[in-house]
Formats: sequence, structure tokens, C-alpha cells
Amino acid sequence: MRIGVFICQCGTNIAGTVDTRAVAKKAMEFPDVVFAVDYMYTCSEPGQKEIQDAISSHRLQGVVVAACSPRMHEPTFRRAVKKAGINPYMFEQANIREHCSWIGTDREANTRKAIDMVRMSVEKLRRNQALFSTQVAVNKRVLVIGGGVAGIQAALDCSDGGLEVVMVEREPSIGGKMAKLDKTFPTIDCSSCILGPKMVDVAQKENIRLYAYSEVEAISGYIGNFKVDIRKKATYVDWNACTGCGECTQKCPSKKAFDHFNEGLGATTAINIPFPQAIPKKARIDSDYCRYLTGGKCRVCEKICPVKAIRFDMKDEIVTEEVGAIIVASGYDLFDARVYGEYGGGRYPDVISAMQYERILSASGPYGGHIRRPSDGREPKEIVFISCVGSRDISVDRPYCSGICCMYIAKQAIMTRDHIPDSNCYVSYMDIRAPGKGYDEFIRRAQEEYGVKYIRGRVGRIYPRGDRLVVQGADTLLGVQVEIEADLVVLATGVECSAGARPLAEKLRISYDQHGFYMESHPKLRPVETNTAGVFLAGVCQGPKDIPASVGQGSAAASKVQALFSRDTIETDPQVAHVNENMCIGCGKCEQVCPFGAIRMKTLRDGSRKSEVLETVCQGCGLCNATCPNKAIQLRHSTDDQILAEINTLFD
Amino acid sequence: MDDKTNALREHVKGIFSNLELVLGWEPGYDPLHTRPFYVRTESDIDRLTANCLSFQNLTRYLAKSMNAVDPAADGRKIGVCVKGCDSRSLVALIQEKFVSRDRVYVIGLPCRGTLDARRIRALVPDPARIRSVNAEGDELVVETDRGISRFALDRAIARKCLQCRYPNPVIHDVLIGDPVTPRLKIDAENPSVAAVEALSLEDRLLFWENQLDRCIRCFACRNACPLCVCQNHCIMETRMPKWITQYRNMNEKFMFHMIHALHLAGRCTECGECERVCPVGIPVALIKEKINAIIYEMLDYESGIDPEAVPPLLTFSPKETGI
Amino acid sequence: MTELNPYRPEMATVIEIVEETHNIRTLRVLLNDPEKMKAFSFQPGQVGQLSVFGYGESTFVINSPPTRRDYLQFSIMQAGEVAGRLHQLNVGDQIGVRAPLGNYFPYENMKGRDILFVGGGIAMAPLRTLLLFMLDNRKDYGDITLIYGARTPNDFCYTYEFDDWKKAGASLILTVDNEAPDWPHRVGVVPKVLAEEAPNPKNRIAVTCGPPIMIKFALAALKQLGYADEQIYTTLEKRMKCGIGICGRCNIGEKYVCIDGPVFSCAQLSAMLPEL
Amino acid sequence: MSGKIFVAHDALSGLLDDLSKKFKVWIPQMMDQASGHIAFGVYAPGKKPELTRRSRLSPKKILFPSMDTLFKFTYVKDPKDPVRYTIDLKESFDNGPTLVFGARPCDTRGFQTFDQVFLKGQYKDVYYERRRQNTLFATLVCQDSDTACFCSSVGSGPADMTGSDMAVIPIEGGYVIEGLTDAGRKLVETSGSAPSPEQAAAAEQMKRNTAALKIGEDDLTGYADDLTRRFTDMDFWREQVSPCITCGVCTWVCPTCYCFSITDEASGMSGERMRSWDSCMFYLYTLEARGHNPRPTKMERYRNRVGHKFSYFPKKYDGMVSCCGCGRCIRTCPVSIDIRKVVKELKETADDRA
Amino acid sequence: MSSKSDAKQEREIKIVGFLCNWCSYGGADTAGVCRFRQPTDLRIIRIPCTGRIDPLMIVKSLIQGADGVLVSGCHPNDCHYAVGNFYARRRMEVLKRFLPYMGFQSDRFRYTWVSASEGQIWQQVVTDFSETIHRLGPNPGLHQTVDSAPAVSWF
Repeated sequence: MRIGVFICQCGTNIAGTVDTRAVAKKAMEFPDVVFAVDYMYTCSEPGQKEIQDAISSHRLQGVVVAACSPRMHEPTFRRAVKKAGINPYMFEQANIREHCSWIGTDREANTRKAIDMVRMSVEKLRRNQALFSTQVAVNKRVLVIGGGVAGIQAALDCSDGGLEVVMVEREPSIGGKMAKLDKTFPTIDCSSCILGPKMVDVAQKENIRLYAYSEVEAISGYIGNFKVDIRKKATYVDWNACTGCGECTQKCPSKKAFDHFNEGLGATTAINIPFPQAIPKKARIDSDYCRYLTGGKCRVCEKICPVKAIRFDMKDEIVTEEVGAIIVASGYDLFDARVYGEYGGGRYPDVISAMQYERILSASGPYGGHIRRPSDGREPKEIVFISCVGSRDISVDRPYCSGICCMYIAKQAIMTRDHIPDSNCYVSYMDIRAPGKGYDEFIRRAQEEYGVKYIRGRVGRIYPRGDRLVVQGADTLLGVQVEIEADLVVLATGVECSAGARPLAEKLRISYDQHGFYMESHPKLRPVETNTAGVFLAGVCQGPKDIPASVGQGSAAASKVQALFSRDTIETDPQVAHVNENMCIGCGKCEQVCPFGAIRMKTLRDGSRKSEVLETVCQGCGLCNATCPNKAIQLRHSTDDQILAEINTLFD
Repeated sequence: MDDKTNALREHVKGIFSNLELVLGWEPGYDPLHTRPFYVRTESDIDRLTANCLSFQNLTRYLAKSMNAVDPAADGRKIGVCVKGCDSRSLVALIQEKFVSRDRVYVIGLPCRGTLDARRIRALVPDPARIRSVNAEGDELVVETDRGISRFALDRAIARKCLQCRYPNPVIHDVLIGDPVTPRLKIDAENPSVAAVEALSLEDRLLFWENQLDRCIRCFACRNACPLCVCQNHCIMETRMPKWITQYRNMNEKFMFHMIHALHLAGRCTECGECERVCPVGIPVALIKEKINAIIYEMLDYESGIDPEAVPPLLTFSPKETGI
Repeated sequence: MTELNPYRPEMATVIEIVEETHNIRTLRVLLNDPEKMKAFSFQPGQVGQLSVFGYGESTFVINSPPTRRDYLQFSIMQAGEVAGRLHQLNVGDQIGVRAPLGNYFPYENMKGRDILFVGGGIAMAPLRTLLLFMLDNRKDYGDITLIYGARTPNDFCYTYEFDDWKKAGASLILTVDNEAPDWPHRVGVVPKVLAEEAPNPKNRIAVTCGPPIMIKFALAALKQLGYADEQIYTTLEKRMKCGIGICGRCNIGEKYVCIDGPVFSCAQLSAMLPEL
Repeated sequence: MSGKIFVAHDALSGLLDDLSKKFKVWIPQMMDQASGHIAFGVYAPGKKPELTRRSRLSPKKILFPSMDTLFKFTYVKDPKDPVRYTIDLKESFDNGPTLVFGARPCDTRGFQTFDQVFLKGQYKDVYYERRRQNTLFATLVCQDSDTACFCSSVGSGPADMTGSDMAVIPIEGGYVIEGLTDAGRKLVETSGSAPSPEQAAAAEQMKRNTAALKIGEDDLTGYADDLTRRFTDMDFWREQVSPCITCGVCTWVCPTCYCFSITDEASGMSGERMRSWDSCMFYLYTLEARGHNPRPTKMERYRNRVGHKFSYFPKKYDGMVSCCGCGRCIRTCPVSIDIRKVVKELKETADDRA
Repeated sequence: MSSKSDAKQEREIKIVGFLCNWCSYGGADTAGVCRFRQPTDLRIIRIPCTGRIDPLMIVKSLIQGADGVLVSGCHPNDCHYAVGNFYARRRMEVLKRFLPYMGFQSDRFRYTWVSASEGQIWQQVVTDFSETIHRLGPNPGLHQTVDSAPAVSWF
């Protein structure tokens, strides 16, 4: 190999404290170096020309520039050598400015150090290989997992950008948690009024294909080319035929089916449409309650369906979709309040969750929007809201703040006072978290305008007395014990990861934190990316957040997809891991540690297992290389031999 | 013929038709030696032995020679005899997916210790004339041309056995013989490691240099290790990448043993095979025992106990801060 | 190689480099000592150990014929540490040469007979030396036919010489493994083309060289055509270190490929232990 | 003079002190008390020869070091034109006068194999040759065998002095050292005083008695064709080799295993070419650059090891087996593979084994 | 390669630094841009992530004669590759505790986390580590031969 070495003086920035002439002279003694010179400003136009001229006149095959940080000018010099016909990876840069001339004034020591740094670069360069990027075609369809508000926003934004969208929703209707809400804070605008049109849009956009009541079964492939198997769960109704007329739901004799949409307050029919605004507005048979499916007799719906859409023999079906990117907006679950036995959630009918109360408040809810107690239908007068039920409590492994409860309690208290002006609302709280736009003002309104009584302190116990509930707790501000006889207690249950979050993450090869929330690529700078290229996050699956933040993330994820799809192909960075199959022993440790799912195992014809790098997915961190016991997998441009050469040359 | 051998043969006879083969031991060329034995036919079963000479860790063959990860065409399993320490290697191999649990029928043999031939030679003046050795309770009975002598078993067994914490197989389909009491508690300090640590830093270096200087780079320790799974592609031998030169100097010998030790960090199950096979008597396992102690102290992890566990250096916990 | 020390290489200079294919290049070298270069004598089929100091030594056949003495020519496929480095050398670079080593093609016994060369890929190198030697002594030999196959049209070596070979009196049959655009010659693996061509075994010697799998099928095809073991020659390749029959690794039974080979007749091979 | 001297036990150190002024003297010595490791090391005053117990490692490294520099090389750039350079080669020989004292007959006999390969072939190995010419062997008449010894099975015996310059004969109170070659006699005669007639007679008696011992039951020579016949019987090889862990210890400890590798080591502008011990039990030993391996599994590799010693070598060198019967491979094998048994069973037919 | 005998000679201290490209290499750049004065002993090897480091590279450096080895990467939770430094942290901690057992001075090896903005912290880290190494003196390296050694008896 013929190596040229260029020592930049950087004016006096380097030459001031490093004898660049001496460094160049010494470099001539290094192996394979056939040309070495120092120059005033190597990065300048004439400086680059100097390199290019030397490449042609000395027929150089590799170039070392000792100058500033490669984080500054590596791209510049790579371009320069490429123009002169050398592969850009046959270039090394020694950082003798930031790491040498600028940090010490001892000219001799600096010069010795600069010589070492050049020597290390030369030894590395001697082991460099020409590397080439490859182009991978991008399938410009996007999968959105989850049809809550975040997913809907992402899907609509993508759709608006002309992308084909596949949306998968686990429930029979999209809309997510927001569809169940009556009003939204801090504006008290009607939730379904603002979400409804978006849901309808999803149904009507021609470039959105919606799989409701479906789940992601398996995912393979990589950025630009994912293959997704979707399980369409059996609804026993042919949705192509069903018009959502609702005749069947009128006649169905099984009227005690669990009403998921209304959080179990009241009941629905075995064949049902979850709620009037459901998208898709299609009937589904709940096989747990259907008399025919459980007992073999009835089939009334089949008889009366005007379009003959009932299919009792329906089975789950797997369909495969190919996409180039995935937006995960799989949402969240609410904490199960029964964990706190002392509150009596689940035991006392009038201790309810906030989401149940939300349904009670809703005009489309079980009580038509009239506030009543589940136990006896009486209008409650004394209502206690308890915050932090499953938030900020290490004892139940929920150390985090759910972020939304303070606000929705205030909203519900205001609504209550609005509906029942002679009621008393108490809020038992720990701290008030209201950092959003107009949020703190909203809390203040609840307290000052609506007279909601805020009591700081934890409720210790709730027990019945007659038909009322005694709420015992402390007011830590006043330092007194408090006891309230309440008609209704609302528990502000916190946010937790969706029950399916972890298995889904494993299918997606993305990571999640200890609470099951998905890990973003960087907490500040890459909030909607994951470490699996081509997979993006939106909404609460990444961590608790409110509606505006979820919508914002939905849009952000969509814009990331748009940016990715703005090119027809993806150029891969060639500085990725590479497997020497002759050496690979198929132990799979690389696959195990890869943070990006960029490695998969394959079986050769002779039956031996080998690992394989998906070059488009690999991010070049080198963890696999460090982990591989026999170094069969090497990170290109940062190989063991290159690093060892840098070490060895220091101590020859 | 001792009871354990009899019981083993009887058991194998009963199940042999369901097995592809059984990995066991047979007598070697003299009464102090035993060799691994592949029981391939019914008639082989009577060659099996199981006693204090059952040195070899047979799980080594499962990953390296048999690739016991793919199911057999006819569904038959490979039977393998394991002592307590061997069983941990098997667990580690299962963890790392080199052996499939479904593929092996594990015959567990509680173990009071295996003999160290070098210590026997020091005990018995004329080891070439030994006719038989037998462990009877806590005693070793050695029969030579000149008669019978008895020694405390502890004077003749291997170093690893003196500090054994898992004499009973941690995984098995059948247990031949009664479980025995471990010599050390699980969280007990490793006495050999403590002995090295009692030296000053300078002396420790000298100690290891003196030991490792004898190394002839034969790689027996590597090849005997059930968890050295790189087999023919060890970085000690390949020149691309080049971690090691061909020089036989102290630097390279030291480096070799550091490679071996660190590659086993969080994986070594202390079966002691590396040390037993060393032709120049380097206490090779002692290096790894320290790493095991570190990992136990730091991460509360012992290798080869839980088939479902992930070896600690192949995972992480974002929470750990004390390190 | 010096008289005194068979391990000591002669210094030589790379004077010309021909890039044959994407992974094969040809080096033309001259011994630095002009006297030694002048006195250098070898036979077709003999090999040399090339040294790149700091990387090691590797064995390559001298594929220029003894009849052409302007330089010694070696063709190198990129595989392994030494070959990898040989691929990075430039004209003017210094290498070490220990040569000639091993036996050679018994060209005397082939005089007056028709010759069939069967070669694949890089293994054309040992055939080239004998082919050129015979073409330089054209009158001593009868018909000379070469069947030469490669994976793709871009994998042939010495393409720039094909016309010269033809002019000098050799017939060339070229073949590639699979159909390729604008390929005017044969398609199919070498043994298949050999079977189709079916050169008459009468008074003919077959010399074949190629990757193990090709050799296996080519030998079968030749036998099918009626060639006797004594009529077929091939060269063997083994991992070698010393090249002088001492270091031990290239044996097949008691034969050492480095000194008893690399050229063997099929008759010799069938008398040896089956451990190729 | 008789060419014999008597050295009392307590005079041995003095003799070795004297000898070590003229020679680099190698003796078997205790290398590590804890593991009882005995190997050959250079004598220095104060070191004790270990003559009553066998050494774990053979003395072959004395003539054939495990790592041996063939030559050093330096790239020298032309100061006027840095593209041009030359390479300086400097051979290095390390071959001062050497004496091996206290090796066993099997140890010394191992070098017979080396002599055939390194000196009597088409090419002479100058590094070995120079050392060989400058080395004398004072070989111990061997008094103690163990269950792994079989020197008599390979045409040798505990008093076989083939290749020795002196015999060291243990008798009551010390040793009689007898010169066997001119060089040996010359050295003996200048190194001490002659034995008494009784001592001389005791020594003769000892030699005779020892020579009469038969160490090893079977004759293991003459198996060359049996190996050939067995060559493709892979069931046989599988049966023999199943326990083998291909560690290669047998080859490292073997006094006749001479295989080596040649590699370059360099840093910066200079380096060296060296040879180092290699083992036929290793996969990489025969792995070709393009991935083919003629001996891919331990069966082929062990077959080659046995074949080389008991078939190929005798075929090439007039029936001489390349095994000295020292039993080290058996003794150190972690899985107790017994080469005697393997060779013997070569003759058995498949029926015999069943 | 150094040996005990020439350790007494005055020679320049050399510290090998493995710095991840995204945080600590940038932090060292920042320190340079701010002209924070640092000792000149450090020789930096730029790697993509601390997860790229095999502890054996550190061992190799020490055996070859490095007077000190400094590994620095992104703060935990800030890894450019999300988790590389978590793996590295465990591996390096095991090594750090293991080195003294083999007779190496564990103070010759340090690992730390410095972000790209923490130029000043980088200056402190380098200065402090360099002082530590100067206190320890040059790495004497391994003895190439051992004449007498302490025995350890464990039975």
C-alpha cells in the first residue's frame, strides 16, 4: 500500500504547539508511507488540491490527514480523496488539534504525541478496506399499530401525504381511550366531537386499510421491507356485508354481555356494535355470551339479519401485509384499582374508576349522562376523588407519575359541580401536576370557581356505613385526620403499559423499559424513533402523556415516515458488522445482544447455524463484535485488527 | 463392582431402547484411569462404570461433537451421565442453546469427589503397581502389589472437589444414588481464591507468571472445556483477526489465559476440566474461579443453575448503579 | 532458496501486475540477483513459495514456462493472509521467492501424443505453464486442445493471451457455468462440456486441474470416455508451510504433496490413500 | 582409560557444574512442586536433576524449540526515493555446545525420527542440523517403568542407547557414566575418575538386567499395511476416537512429533520469520485457504497420527516406526486414549471386535 | 514490550484512551475547543461505542505496556445505541475487579462517562487519571522469566 500523510498546521492552531515539519519527517519512517508533508490549511481548497495532486503523482492508495477532529472535517476529506479516485474509507484522520495542540503548550511533548497519533492512524489505515454503500428499495406503505388518537393522527398524516396506510386495531372499533371520554381538559370540549370526524376520516380515506378487531401476529424483515402477519379475529359477522343497521342487537336475547365500552357499567347484547359512533360500525358476536356459540341454540340474529351477514363458522384468519415502516401507537391500560384493597375498588359498587365515571358523565353512557350511583341509581351529593391510584407508588411497582390524573380529576369535579350544583366534590391528592398550557389555571378554576375541595393527603381506608362510604384520611396541610361520608368515590387510576406491550415489542424487536413502556432511540433527540430502524413510536405506549402530546407524537412519527419514504431507496452505511461465515460458530450471542435486531440466525445447507447481519438495520455500534467470542463478526472500519494495530504500534 | 456402577448399568438397561446412545465412562488402561465411553449397543452397557475415577465432564461432547441441539429423526434422546459439576455445564449449554433439553436424557450421579491422579501418586510410593482404588465413605482404599492402604478421601481428590458446592446434579431425569452434602455452602468464600488473594499484589503477579510460564500453549484446557464452544475457530489460533502472535513469551501466554478466562466470565461452571487436563499442572481453573466470585458478588449470579437465565454479560440492567 | 538454508528466500521484485479477474491477479517477478535469475532453472509444474515479509509465505505454481525467461509469473487468488497482502502489492515491491519446489509434468513422456487440457478457474495457472511450454515446442506434440471453464465470463484468466495460444496451434473450448449475456462460447460446467466434446482417448494425455469438485467429476468423465489412469495427470493442492517435505502437513499417507507432488498421474493417485 | 567414570550421588552437582562451564546442560528438573511437574530445563548451580521420576515433557525442545526464529527481516527505505526499499534478511542460529543429561532411552531415541526427516531427506534443515551436531546425550539406563511405558514394543528398550553419546548407569551410591561415542568417551575421560572394578561390574550387570526387561507386552512394529487396510473403516476410527477432544497434548509431549508451522511476526518496519510447534490434531493444521480440509474431523486427524507413526513413516524409512514407546501420550491424554490398543486393534478384523 | 529491567529508565507515560465517538470523543473535542489544558499522555482510539470494547483490548494494552487505560463513553441511558454502555459497564467492572487478582494494578484502568458537552469534566478526568498513573509510575510490564515465586497452598 502507498500511503500519503498530510500534517495540517491549521495556521498556528496546530503549528503553534506542534512541530508539524518534524511530524511529517517522522511519518516518512512509518511502514507503507511514501509521501508526507505539512501544509498551512489542509482543509482549504488548495489544501485539498494538494492531497489530490499527491494522490495522482505518488499513486497513493490511502491518505492520513493529521488535523482537527474527524467530527469536524472527516466528511470533507473523504469527499476530497474520493474525487481523486480513492475509496473514502481509505482515509484516516488523526486529531492533533482538539486532542493535542489545543490542550498543551509543551511543544516537544505535543510533537511526540502527534507523531504517535499519526503512527496509529497509519497502522489503522494499513488495515482499512475499501467500503461501498448499497441501495435498498423502500416499500412506501406504512403500518400503524393501534387506532387510538395517536395512531389515528399518524395514519391520517401519512394518508394526507399520499402514503398507503395499514392500520391494525385490537378492539372492534378504533378510537381508543379517547372515544370513551366525555370531555377533554382543559377546554372541556366534547371528546367525541373532536375525535369522531377523524375516525370517520380513517374509514373513508381510500389509502387507509383498516383491520379492526385484529392483532399483529408476526413481523419479519427490516426497514423498507417489513412483512407483517395480521390475525383477523373471528367476529362471526361478515363485515363486508354488515351495514351496521343494528337490527340484530335489538333482537338478541342474550342481554347480559359485558359492556367493554362502558367499562362494565350496564350490559350489552351478545351481538353488538360497541358504540354508536364506532368505526367500523359493524356488529360482532361476543362468543362468551352468544347462546348459539355457548349452548348451540338461538341463531336469531342469523334469521333477522337483512343482509345475511352472520357467519357462525368464522375462524381467525391470518393476512400478510408488506410495509416499509411501522408506527407503534398501541396505547396503554389503566391500573387495576383492586390492588389497593383498602379502597374497596371492585368490592363496593360505589367505588369506581375514573374511566367508569367518565362513562357515567357521558351522554352516550349507560345512564344517558345523568350522574347516578351504580349501586342504587341515586344521584350522589358527596363525591370524593382519590388521586395517584397506581401512580407514584413504589409499593405497587408504579414509581412514575401518570401525568394525566390531576387534570382529569379536576375536569370530572368541574363536570360534577356543573351537573349537580348542590354537590360537594373532594379531591384527595399528593401533589398537583399541571404543567401544560392552561393546565394550572384549570386546576385553579376547579378550586376557586367551582369550589372543589382539595385535601392534600393520602386516603387510608374506605368502608361502608349504611348506604354511604366513609373515606378516612389525613389532611397533611392542616395536620388533621379527615373523615368524609361520601356517596360516590372515584379512583384516579394511573396509566400502565398495555397488557400486550411486551409480546408486541418482541415481535417488533424494540426494547421497553422496566414498566413495559417502549424505549425511544434517544430520550431527547430521537423521541419517536426506536433502535429498530423503520419502527416509530406515538402515544402512551412510549410513556404516559395526554392527548395533545399523543397527537403531536402521532404527527411526528408520521413525518419521520414521510422523510424516510421521500427517497426510493435507502443508502446503507457500509460501516456495519460483517460475519465471516467460515469462522462463525452459530452461538447466537451477537443476535442476543444486538440492540437493533440487526442479526438473525440462518441455517446453511450443511445444517450449520450462522449469524447474518441485516446491513440495512445494523447501526454499527460493534456490540456484537465485542461479544463474539472468536471474532467471526467484525465491525467494518473498526475491526479488531485495526484497533489492535493502534494499540500495538504504541508499544513497539 | 460397586453399587453405583451396578445401579447405573441397571438403569441404563431399562431405558436403553429409548436412547440413541449413552455417554458414560469405562475403565481406562490402568486402575487409575477412566475414559469416556459411548454406549452404542446393549452389550456395551456392562462396560460402564461410575465411581471416583469418573473424571471427565461428558457434556463437552454434546455441543462439540454431537451438536445436540437438533431433534433426532426418530425422537430418541442422548443419554448423558453427569456429576454435580457436569450438570452445571449442561445447564449452561442449554442456556446458550448449544444443547436442547429435549434432546438429552440426563443421568445424574451425586458425587463425593473425583480423584486427582497427581495427588494419588504423591500418596502411593509406587503408583505403577496399583491394582485398584475405591472410595468407601470418607476413605480411599488403594490396593497395590504390597497390600491395602487407606487414606482420607480428602487427601486424594481434586482441588475443585474440596471446594465443591454442587455435588448433586442440578438437572437430571434420574438420580443414581443418594444426594450428598456439599462441602461448602453456596455463598462460602472460595478457599483457593482466598489463598491467592492473601498474597501481595506483586507476589500475585509473580505467582501467576511462574505458573503461566510453564504453559506450552497446547490448548488442552480449551479443548476440554465444555463451554469453549468456538472449537476450531478459536482466536488463539486464527491469524485474522490476530489477537495472539506465535511468540511463546510471557506476554502471549498471559494473554492466552486472560482470553480463556474472560471468555468464560459468567459462563464457567467450575467443572475443573481445564485444570485436570493441563499437562504442565497450571491451576487454570483458579483464574476463572475468581471471576465467578466477582460475578456472584456483583450480580448475584451463578452460571449453570437456571436453564432459563441469561448469562450476565450477555444482558444488562439499566438500574444497576453501584458498579 | 540458497544452497545452505532451504528456508531462506531469494529477494525478488514485482515488475508487472496483471489484474486477471476481480479476485485473481498475476505477478511477474524478477530475482534481484541477476546472476541467480540467469541461472534459475525449473520445469513446468513446479511451484514456488512467495513471501511477503511480515505476512508469511504461500505456495503458487510458476505459471510462466521454462521456455520464457523474461520473468517468473505467479497468479494469485485472494484467499488468506498472504494472498490478501499479495493483492495489495504494487510494482516495485519486494517479495521473497523459494523456488523451484516439487515435481513437474512428465512432458518427455507426453512427446508425440495429443494433449487435452481440462481446467477451471484459477487452476488454469499450472496448465498454462505446460501449455506454453508445449506450444513453444509445438512440433513435439500432436493435437493440443484446451477446455477451460469459469463461473462467469469475467472469471477467466489470461484472456488477453487466448488469440496467441490459438495462433500457436491450440484449440480452445471456453465454457461458463451459467448462461451469460453476449457469451459466444459454451455453457455448462467443465465435466459436462468435456463429456460433450468427448476427445478420443487414443494416444492422448489428459491434464486436468481445478477445484476439488471439478476434478472429481472431470476424472469421472475422462474415465467414462475411456481414458486410462496412466493417461490422466492432475495437480494437487494442500496447505503447505515448509514446501520441502519436513513440516508434515501436506501428506497423503507416506507421500508429501510438496516434494512428491504436486503433479500426480491418476494411476499414482489411485495407489495412494484416499485422503484428498 | 576405560571410557567410564564413577560419580557418587553427592558428586553429581560438581560434575554438572563443571560440564555447565563448557556446555549448556539440560537436565530433567522439578518445575512445580505443587503439581509435580517435571520437565527439561537448563542446569544452573543449585538445580537438582530429577533422575528417579519421568519427565512429563520430552526433551525435544532442546533441538527443536517450540518457537524458533528462522531469520529476521527489516524493510529499509531508500532515503532519496521513499517508494523504493530493500529488505535485509538475517538468519539466526542458536547452537552452542549442548549436553542433555539424564534423558531416558526413549527420550533420546525420539531424535532418531527427527534425524530421518530433518537431515536425511532431499532438503537439510540447517537449524536442526547445527544443534544436533553440537549436542551430546548422556542417557540414563531406565529403572522405572509405569503402566503407560512400552518402549520394548517399538523395537527399543530401557537400556537402548541408540543415539546416545554416554550411558548413565545407576548403581549403588552413584552412577557409572560410560562413553559410547568418540565425543562421549572424550568427555567422560576428562570429567572424572574411573569406577572401581566392582562398580564397573555392577554397572554391567545393571545394563544387562535392564536390557532383559520387556517393557510393553506386544510388538507394535509391522503394522504398516494393517493401517492401509483399516483406512476407510470409519466405524473402527469412530470407536477408537470418540472420546478424543483433539487437544493435541499427545503431539506436544511426544518426543517424535516434529510437525511445525512457519509464520511471520512483524511490527513496524521489521519482524521475523519463525517456526513453531504445530499439531496434526488441529483442524487448522490442514485447512486450505479456500476452505477445503482433507482432515476435517478428529477421526481423520487421529488416523493420520497413528498412520504417520506406525504406517507411513515405516513405509518411507525402512520399517522404522516413528514412536519411541515413552507412553507420554497415554499418560497425559485427558481421556486416556491408549495408542497401543489402537495399533493392536488395527490387525483385528471387524469380527474380532464384535 | 517492556520488561522489568528497563522499567527504571525514564520513559514517557502513555495512556491508551478508548473513547466512544458520540459522547466522550466529542467531550474531548469540546475540551480542546475550550483550550482546557490537559496532560499529553493520552493516546485516543476512537470507537463507535463503549459496547464495542472487548475487555481483552484493555488487557492487551496493559500487557503490551500501556501505563494506563481509560475508557469513556456516554452516560448511562444516553448511549447513542441505547444500551451499548450498559453492556460495557458490566464487562469493565468485572475486569476491573479481576485485574488485581492476576497481579495487575487496577488503578491503571479506569472507565468513566463523559458527554460531548462536558469539556471541563473531561479535563478533570484526564488530569486526574494522568496524575494517578504518574504516581504509579511506568507500567513495569510482565517479567519475561521468573526465578523464584511465592507458593500458594490451598489444601
